[in-house]
Amino acid sequence: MKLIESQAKAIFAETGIPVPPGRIARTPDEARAIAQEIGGRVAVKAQVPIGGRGKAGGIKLAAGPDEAYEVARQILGMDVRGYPVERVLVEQAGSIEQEYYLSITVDRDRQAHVFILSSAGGMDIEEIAAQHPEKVVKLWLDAGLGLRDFHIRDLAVRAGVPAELFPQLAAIARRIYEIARSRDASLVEINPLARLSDGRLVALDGKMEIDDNALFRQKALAELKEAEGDHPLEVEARKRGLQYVKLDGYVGVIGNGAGLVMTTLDMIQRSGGKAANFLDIGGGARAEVVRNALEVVLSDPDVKSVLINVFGGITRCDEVARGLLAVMDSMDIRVPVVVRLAGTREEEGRKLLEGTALTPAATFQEAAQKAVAAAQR
Amino acid sequence: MKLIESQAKAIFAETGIPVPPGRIARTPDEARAIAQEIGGRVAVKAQVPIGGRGKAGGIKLAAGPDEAYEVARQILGMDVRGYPVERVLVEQAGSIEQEYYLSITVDRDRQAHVFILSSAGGMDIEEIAAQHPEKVVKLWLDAGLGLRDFHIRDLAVRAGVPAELFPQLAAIARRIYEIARSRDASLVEINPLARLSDGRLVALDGKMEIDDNALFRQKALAELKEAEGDHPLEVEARKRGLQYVKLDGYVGVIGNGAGLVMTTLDMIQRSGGKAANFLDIGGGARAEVVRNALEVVLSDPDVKSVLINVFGGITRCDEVARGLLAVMDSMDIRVPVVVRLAGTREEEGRKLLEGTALTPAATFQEAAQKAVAAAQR
Amino acid sequence: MSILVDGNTRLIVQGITGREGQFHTSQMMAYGTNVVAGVTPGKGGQEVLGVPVFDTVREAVRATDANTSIIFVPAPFAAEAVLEAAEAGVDLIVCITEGIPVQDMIETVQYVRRQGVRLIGPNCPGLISAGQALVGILPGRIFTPGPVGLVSRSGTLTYEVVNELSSRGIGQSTCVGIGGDPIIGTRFVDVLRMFEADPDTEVVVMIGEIGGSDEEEAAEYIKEMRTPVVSFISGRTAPPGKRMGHAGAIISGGRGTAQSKVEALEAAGVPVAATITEIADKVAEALGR
Amino acid sequence: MSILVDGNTRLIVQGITGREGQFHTSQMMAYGTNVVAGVTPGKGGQEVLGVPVFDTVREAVRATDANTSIIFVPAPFAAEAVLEAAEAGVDLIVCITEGIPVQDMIETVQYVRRQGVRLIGPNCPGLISAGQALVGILPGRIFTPGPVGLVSRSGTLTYEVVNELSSRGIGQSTCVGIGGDPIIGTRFVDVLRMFEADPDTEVVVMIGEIGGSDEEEAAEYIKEMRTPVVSFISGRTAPPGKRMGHAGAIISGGRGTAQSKVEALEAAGVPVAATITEIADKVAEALGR
Repeated sequence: MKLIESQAKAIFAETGIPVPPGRIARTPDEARAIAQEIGGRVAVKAQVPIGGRGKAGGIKLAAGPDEAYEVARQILGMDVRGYPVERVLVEQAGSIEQEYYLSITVDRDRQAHVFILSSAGGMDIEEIAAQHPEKVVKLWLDAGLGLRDFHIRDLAVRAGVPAELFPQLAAIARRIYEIARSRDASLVEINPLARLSDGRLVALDGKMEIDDNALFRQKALAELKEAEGDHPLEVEARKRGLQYVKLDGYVGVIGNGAGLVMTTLDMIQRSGGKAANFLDIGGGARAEVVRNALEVVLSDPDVKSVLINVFGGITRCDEVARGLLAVMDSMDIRVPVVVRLAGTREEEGRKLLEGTALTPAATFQEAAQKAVAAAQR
Repeated sequence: MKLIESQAKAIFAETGIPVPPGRIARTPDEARAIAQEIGGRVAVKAQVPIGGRGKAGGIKLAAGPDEAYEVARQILGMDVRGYPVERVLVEQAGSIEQEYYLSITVDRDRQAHVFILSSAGGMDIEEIAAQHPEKVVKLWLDAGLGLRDFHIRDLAVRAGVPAELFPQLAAIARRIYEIARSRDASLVEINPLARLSDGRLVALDGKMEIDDNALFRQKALAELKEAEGDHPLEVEARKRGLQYVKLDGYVGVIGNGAGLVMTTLDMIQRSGGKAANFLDIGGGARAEVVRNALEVVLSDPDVKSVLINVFGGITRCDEVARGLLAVMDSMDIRVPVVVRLAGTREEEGRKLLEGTALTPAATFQEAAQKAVAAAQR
Repeated sequence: MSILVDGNTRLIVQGITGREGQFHTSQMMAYGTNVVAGVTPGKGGQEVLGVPVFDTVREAVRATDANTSIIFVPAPFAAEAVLEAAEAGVDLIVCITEGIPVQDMIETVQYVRRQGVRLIGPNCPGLISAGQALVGILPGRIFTPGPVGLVSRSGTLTYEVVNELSSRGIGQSTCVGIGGDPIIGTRFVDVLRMFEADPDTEVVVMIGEIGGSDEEEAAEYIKEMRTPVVSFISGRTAPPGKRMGHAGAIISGGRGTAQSKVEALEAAGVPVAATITEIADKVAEALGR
Repeated sequence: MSILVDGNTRLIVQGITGREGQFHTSQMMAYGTNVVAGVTPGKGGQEVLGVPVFDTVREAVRATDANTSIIFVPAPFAAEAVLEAAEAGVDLIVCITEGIPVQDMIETVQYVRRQGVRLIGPNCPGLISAGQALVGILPGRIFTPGPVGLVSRSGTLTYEVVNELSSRGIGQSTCVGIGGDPIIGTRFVDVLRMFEADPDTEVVVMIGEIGGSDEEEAAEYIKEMRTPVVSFISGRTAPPGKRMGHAGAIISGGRGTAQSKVEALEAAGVPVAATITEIADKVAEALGR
């Protein structure tokens, strides 16, 4: 789960990482009041869970309260790459001398936490990393040893951070490591980490990603997740405990196992179609799960046909069939549904579905082709 | 540095390890008042920095306030293996069903913290370990991994602790590990860890050793050290920053390097004498240190002669000689002092001492023999 | 022959008293796996399916001389279960549990590695040496003994491939599901090394997916291998930046895309199949059938 | 020849700008040791005795290709200095600092060991290969090249022995002070192994003391050695339970006493000298002089 800037900054402030004074406004009037309170120049920043806000016009400076009212009026309600802006962060705009990039994340290849520091912050770090890899320095941590002061010194020296900033940098680095550990954050990013003209290092922007697997022990963050959500269908699917991702095609997909479902998407594309979603019912799914899955997929107005592709290992095909039958009893199915069942109890499963409105398919390929054809009819 | 029972228990209580209710008394009247407060049966325990209190009559039970007064009167002022009893701990005496032994210490051979648990607590654990090693189970910790619940389960199962005690035992074990880490304790011992008739585990006695090298970051404990001290000469030497141990002979010894000083003690014994102390002035000692060392040794009334044995590596013999001359200027030296200087600047050192009352010696052996002879004269 | 598990496997089931643990224990025993002990803290002394249950892995190992452990413990306790098994002295740990926090696995994988213990998973279907031993939740029924080694990040997809191979009369030596999590104990290259050393594995099928650079790293090693490798990459049409169930399947920047993996593999001379039937075709070809 | 340090040693001095660091750097350079860099955080860019100073060990290693580091950093920061050197990729770390908390060293020694880096010390005088390189605070002047390897828990006592040997015309290969702390990076048995493998070390002198069971463990290994070993144990008359300066010199129970050590060594066929002159006598005997 991703946290947006204001959420990340709230955690920064709690942990002792310096952030500019500021607050959330939901109306231009609130923005004016906050700017008044802060005094001087402020930044007004759209709070949306996506990058590239600046380029999209979602971040503007204002010289004072009236200008803050004006730019907030422009930003609130605008659409940043598909996300409507409902809140802006109004905060003090200091005088920036230098912008650094600092983050901690998980390196799956090295199976370790990795710190990343660059003197070329503020811009797209991935671009810098690609074009000037020497400007982005990394340090991998031993989990048993953790983060030590010499690690930070090593990073800072290699990234060309002046020695007088070491103590501030060390304090901030220790805190983002603490956040990664105590909040199960798989990414804590400060970009830019700005050196202001008074010499202070301040986190001007922050991003955070929380490990979904750890939400069981991150109650406070888990509540944020409930409240936020991306596409309404994704929120609904999550409530039902399903692994669902909304895509921009028209063939609804349900399968068991992420690899199998991804391969099903690939096969739909090979067959000339486009998938409307990814939905993995997981291993050993019971009828109830299948019913939930089909209900979510069918509630997507983009869906013109549905492909159910199940290979029974632990999952029993007869259970899947029973789930499908339950949906057909309870709701009117408005689009063609193609079902391919293979593996454990496939015979029993197929028999249960005989004589229903569902379209059977014998193979993976046949299923994809039938589903695409049905959608395009 | 060793902590006595009441100090260890104060730390236990602070950390959340259950201890019996109780307080320190310095007079029989105080003991009576505390017993009154606690109610029921109490234990009155001499607070001295040495083991074997029980056998020496330093621990007694009392049925009520008056008996507490009486036993406190007996114990206060008595001498436990050379230590006068100035304080007693008066605490509730519960009904004990079973006594366990639990400790964490440092295993120098395995270079790790080791947990030790036994169902045969209460008695001398070293005796049990020698005679019934299977009754004392150990577990070494990886510093990077630390203590985990499965470690405690493993220990408990092997030591035959009943499963219903696991949660209490786990909580206590985690806390003594926490004490070892946060307080730089090289030993935290609970013996006995008693299971009372109501099923609770309670630390009835506690011992703790704090790593002297870590006192720079253990301010609160360092203050205890100042206050306690063993032999007055040891306290004095510590104040002067010297490594000094009082022994029961009559030849005062000063040398540089622990190994050299220990070998000097051995040599004195081979020569038929007995050393009055161990005193290491360390490497690269300046004249000031030498002066301090000689003053401490000479202030010991048991000392009949002094042997100064220095091999100059980093330590310069001329510096040592200058320190000796300074003492001779400032105080009257009442016993023969034998000096053997070898190594760096030995010539210069010897020359400085020529014509003084000090007895020169050319070799290690000669020095020991002369010092012993001088003491016995 | 086979790799990792066989008739000499003496298996402990951690979490044997749970619903999942018990069900799959029965499946593994039915397949012929030698399940010697179960472990559930607090349930020592019981029996499950005739298998003795112990409170700790150490006790189980001492009593039964077990050399392998499989873990069905719930996610919040699974990493500790792996650590316990590693300290108790088994050689191979298979962690089926899904949903273990990444942070727990970083610590666990680093520790297990330095103890020199092999961990498969987590969030994996385990492994099977066809006709010899099943240590996992794979449907034993579809496997047939033969010369093809399989290694995969994805469970169900692998069953599809095995089903296709078996239906064509092409058997398998060992099939290893390494798991789809970002932090896993054993990666493609580790299993490829073992297959390369196994005289009875004549062809290897590697089933990858988008995310990470495991496949790219494997491609480097395959250049040195004598045993031919056939590959498949799922998620070719997945849009960048979307999570596809496996936390592993996240595309970030240019790395970890299906394209980068396919290119690396093809550069290493590995045929990359576009469909499951094509995998079987290419395996048959490599076997000279 | 020699062990651990020689003409190929390229040395970093951590804490070079301190009084101790600077003094001993001058001594080591005077002895001919190739000191290539110094490290003091915040003092990068300076020079000490003509040696460039860096902010971090990693920078120093990169710039100078150093392979060894010696540490003169104050006790509260010394363990971190060892860790930094280990991560920066040197092969050998010599920690002179005394007074490092035991807890810091447990963590450090365990980490350094798993990184495969050799640590000597802490609280040790370092080591010297006579006539080749001095990496420590030993008085170089008293050493003469020859066939005797020395390993010791005690500094000054070793100088006595070396002085005696040199005065009799018996030279030394390498002399290693392993330090007197309870937790040290390199123990007797590690150094004995190296001497056993060194063709130019004909006799080894092992100078032990009461406390711990390092000597007992060494005795076990000596049984397998071809190179003869002469030993000495200090503290034979120390009373039980008293601390004698070295935290190591604590006697607890039956273990770690002088008697237990002498018995173990004699059982392994090692002559245990009673005095320093006797050490030299026994070495001369072993050399056939």
